[in-house]
Amino acid sequence: MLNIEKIRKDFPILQCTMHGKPLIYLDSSNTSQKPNGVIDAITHYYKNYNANIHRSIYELSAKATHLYEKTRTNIKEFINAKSTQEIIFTKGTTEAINLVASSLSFSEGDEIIVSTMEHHSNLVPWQKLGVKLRIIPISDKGELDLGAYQNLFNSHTKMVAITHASNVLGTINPIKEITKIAHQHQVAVLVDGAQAFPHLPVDVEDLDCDFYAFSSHKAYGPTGVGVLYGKKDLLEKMSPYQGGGNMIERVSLTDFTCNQLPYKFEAGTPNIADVIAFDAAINYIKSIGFENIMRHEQNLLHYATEKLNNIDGLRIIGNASKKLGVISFVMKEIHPHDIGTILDHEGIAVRAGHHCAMPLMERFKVPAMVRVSFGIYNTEKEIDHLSLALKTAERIFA
Amino acid sequence: MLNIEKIRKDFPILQCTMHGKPLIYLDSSNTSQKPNGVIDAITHYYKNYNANIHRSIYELSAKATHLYEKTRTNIKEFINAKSTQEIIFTKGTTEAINLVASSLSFSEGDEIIVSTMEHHSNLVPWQKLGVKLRIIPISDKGELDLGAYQNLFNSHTKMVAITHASNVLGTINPIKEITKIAHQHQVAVLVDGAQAFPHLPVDVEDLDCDFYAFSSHKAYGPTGVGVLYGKKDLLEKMSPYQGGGNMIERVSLTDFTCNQLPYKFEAGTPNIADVIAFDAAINYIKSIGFENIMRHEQNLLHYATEKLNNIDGLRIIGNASKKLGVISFVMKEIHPHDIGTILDHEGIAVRAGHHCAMPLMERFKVPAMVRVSFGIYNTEKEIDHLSLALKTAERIFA
Amino acid sequence: MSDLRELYQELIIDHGRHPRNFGKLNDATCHKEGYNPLCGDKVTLYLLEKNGVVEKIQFEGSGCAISMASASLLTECLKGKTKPEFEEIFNAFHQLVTIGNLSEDLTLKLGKLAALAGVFEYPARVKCATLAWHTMKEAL
Amino acid sequence: MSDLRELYQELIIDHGRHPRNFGKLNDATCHKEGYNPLCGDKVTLYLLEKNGVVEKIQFEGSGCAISMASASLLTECLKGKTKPEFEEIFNAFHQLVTIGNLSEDLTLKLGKLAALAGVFEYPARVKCATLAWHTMKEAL
Ligand SMILES: Cc1ncc(COP(=O)(O)O)c(C=O)c1O
Ligand SMILES: Cc1ncc(COP(=O)(O)O)c(C=O)c1O
Repeated sequence: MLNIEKIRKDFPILQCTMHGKPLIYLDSSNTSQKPNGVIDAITHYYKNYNANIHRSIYELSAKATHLYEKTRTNIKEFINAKSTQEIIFTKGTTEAINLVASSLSFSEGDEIIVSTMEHHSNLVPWQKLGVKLRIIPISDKGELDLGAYQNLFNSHTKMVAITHASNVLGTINPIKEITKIAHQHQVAVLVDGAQAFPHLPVDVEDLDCDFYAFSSHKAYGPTGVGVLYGKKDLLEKMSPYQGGGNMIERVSLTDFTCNQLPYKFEAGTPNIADVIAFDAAINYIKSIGFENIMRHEQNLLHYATEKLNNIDGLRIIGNASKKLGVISFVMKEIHPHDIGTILDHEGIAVRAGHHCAMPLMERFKVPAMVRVSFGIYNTEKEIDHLSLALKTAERIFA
Repeated sequence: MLNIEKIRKDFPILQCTMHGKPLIYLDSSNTSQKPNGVIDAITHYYKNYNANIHRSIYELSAKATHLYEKTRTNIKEFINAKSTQEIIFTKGTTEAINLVASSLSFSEGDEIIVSTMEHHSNLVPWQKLGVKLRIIPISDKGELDLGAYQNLFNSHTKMVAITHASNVLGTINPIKEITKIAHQHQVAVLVDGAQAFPHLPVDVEDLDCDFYAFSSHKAYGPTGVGVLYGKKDLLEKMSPYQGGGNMIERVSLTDFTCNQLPYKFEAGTPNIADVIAFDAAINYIKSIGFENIMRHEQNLLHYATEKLNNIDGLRIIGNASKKLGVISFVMKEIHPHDIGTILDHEGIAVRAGHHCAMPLMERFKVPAMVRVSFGIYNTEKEIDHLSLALKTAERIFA
Repeated sequence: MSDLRELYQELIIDHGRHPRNFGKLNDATCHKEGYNPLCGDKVTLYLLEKNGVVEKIQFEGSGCAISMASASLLTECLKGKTKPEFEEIFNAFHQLVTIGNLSEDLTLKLGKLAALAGVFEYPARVKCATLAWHTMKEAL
Repeated sequence: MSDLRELYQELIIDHGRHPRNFGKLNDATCHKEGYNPLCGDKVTLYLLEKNGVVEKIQFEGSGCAISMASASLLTECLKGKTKPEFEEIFNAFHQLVTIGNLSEDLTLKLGKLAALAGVFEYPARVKCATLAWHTMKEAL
């Protein structure tokens, strides 16, 4: 069993207040809070061995380089990649997806399959290419229509780009099945793992996806770091992404050759401190264990779903059978932003808006939603407060 | 006058040792060390108001958003831009240059003028476009040949991309003259300010450059942050860079429209903590003042130049009349890497290698160089140690 | 809850739910759309101007109580006003929600609009409260 | 300076400055180029193999004392050796510079190569010391 009180002590921000009330942070899908170990890793880096990496030969730089690469090794093992050459550091999920969109070669007439529940970060990079998007529809419960999916393939299909879990509906998609079908059509699959990565074990070999993208800041790590996992043979074939230091082998005034993987895709001085601190976040997750994390977050999900369903005029959107600890809802007569502000006033942080998923808002015919989302530090008591505050909102708008 | 002992106390890493000797950090052109104020700003963010920005309406998020935008305002004023819409946050100088290369539209047959002293980050992004590079030659002293520069323009010239200061030679280039000439030909100028920004006042209106790129980590700020300044009318015309959250105005399943500047170029969750902490770095520089910084660093430059010139067989490469506090050199019979290791052993951190400027190595017909570079925290005593250590190297290889 | 009532005064909830002057104005001399991409609030203002005076003003749109109430109160307040008069009110209103502590004089001038004073405590909502106002500024 | 001498032993400085078996081998049965983009060290190995035995071996290249000495010592050591023998020495040498504390047995086997033991303290230089070795591994 998880000792939540002990875990909460690892997160200094949970001692803070908002509008004078103890902070109740229910917005982990937006960005997670950070444990002391992660914050300390950043401080420790800057105070003890800050140096540019891969470039200098002195001790500080060797140490920084070693620890930067150690994060890569840790992630490789954590997601069960075959080689550290398959782990590329980016700024975040968004950049990871853009990297694939710009470095694989697409041409007009190509088609890419996405779903109605994609985050803008897994739509716009493809739209920018001028290719045609084919859309997997979803049910009213918020589940993918796999039958329709199978019929979207044709000779122009170049890629499937699909989220592992929806940041709005919480739905966990059956990635293994999806990749299996795509591979039958010789089509590569990119998985947007921004939401799933922090909350369930990811095994890229088992999923058999070709690319997997995620962000550190949603997984208890610092902002400014993300990862693109890619199968080596695909990465080898891709053209370089950004040009600059570190990604080259040789440069003349007229031309250049590329460094080997993964450096080919890491131009310029990277976000050294935060990559190193991300290692501490991964270790924190490991130390708690996904079994515990999932049990706890599923408990919170069920507890909160029941509580919220008891509120008159509240409608939960997204009722898939497999969900992360994410609940989006609307209330009759109260706009999501007004709910957000009333909760804010009570010290409760939730997200209200389109959640970077406008097409999904349209699908459910709402302008916006309120979303609560859980991390390992949340408690049932916090959900009780949420429920009370929502009743206050009802009263004010009655 | 600068109180260097007091300044040194602001940089905790300067208390460290390397191979058992007190650290002498002479590699600030590679990355600078960080004052406590910057490190504390990161910690303070994560412990008190970590939240995603521009997306949520609760107090933490409003505060994070406010401080993120405050850095933008501070930078706008610091470099004298006209509007915060002209300040775009990137991962670093490298990404800033790549952004321009990929979002301005170039076509085959276009020509871009660069110089022999460019960092790979200001060569490879242009080479990747398949355009033709025209090269400004440099003299043996390491100064641009402005006469030759004027003759490089023709009807195909689309851009001048030039470093404000060389990371190897230290040369400070006459940007005002360069932009004036380019503008007479209706050609835009991108300035790579990675080296200059931390060491001299930059006024983009006075320089009249069209783009100016720099990195936080070389300017006493955290890793993972850079800035692209661009003139608004040019930025407006450019196509978006990466697609994703925050950079959009509206998204449907088939199409999107762009958010206004600067957000159009900032897709995804940015490096919030480090952008906020960069503000502390700018304020640190302001509190010391460029007049003091320049006087101190020029003193160190002259002192070190004299000391090094007294060492037999040592040849300084780069003797421009206007230089930053940067000295590159080679020694007869000792390879730069061996010098680097011997200095490392003495606790002295310098860079040895091609400095991401292979074409410049070729120009001076050396495979590599040793570079020492100064920051506000360096002292003449440290240079004395350097000079002694180089004499040790000579003895070992005698 | 007490100070929540300061933000969500009856007046605001009433105007949010039953916005006045709502609907398209067919004889408008000018209309302008405002949009906040961050939260999806939309407002379209319709004006009938004659000799520099706003003779009629209506709006359409959707959004939170604050943005709807603010648009509704704006239409009530601006009918019969001139551009310079609008600008004076705009400035006072902007100060009310972004800087707070308005002089008694100005508060009086704002009339019912002063009900939106509580927004000042919620900086992220300032955009909601001012959407219609910025749209109006562009329209004139 | 005392322990600097452990890294830069006379032997290394001598081999660095006057590398043995330096120059192109015209009757080579195979040659292979190694390059370290980080520091620019280059090595080209030329081999004449007969019946699985390295009969002749020479190299060309440029780089620091450590990479040149290591290449020079490699050529001295591998003449007359077979592929399995090379691999044994490769492993011992790799262990020497990356993990340190080699058994006396292995150290003996390395002979002169043990002079490079000091590299272990300078992890960033391991690539210099092993460049020729990795190149050799690919060549065989
Ligand atoms: C002149 C110059 N340009 C560009 C860069 C690249 O900067 P960054 O690695 O921070 O992207 C550097 C530093 O490495 C530099 O010295
Ligand atoms: C499903 C999904 N994909 C992509 C992203 C983008 O991640 P980031 O903003 O870290 O690039 C997010 C989070 O905002 C997300 O929830």
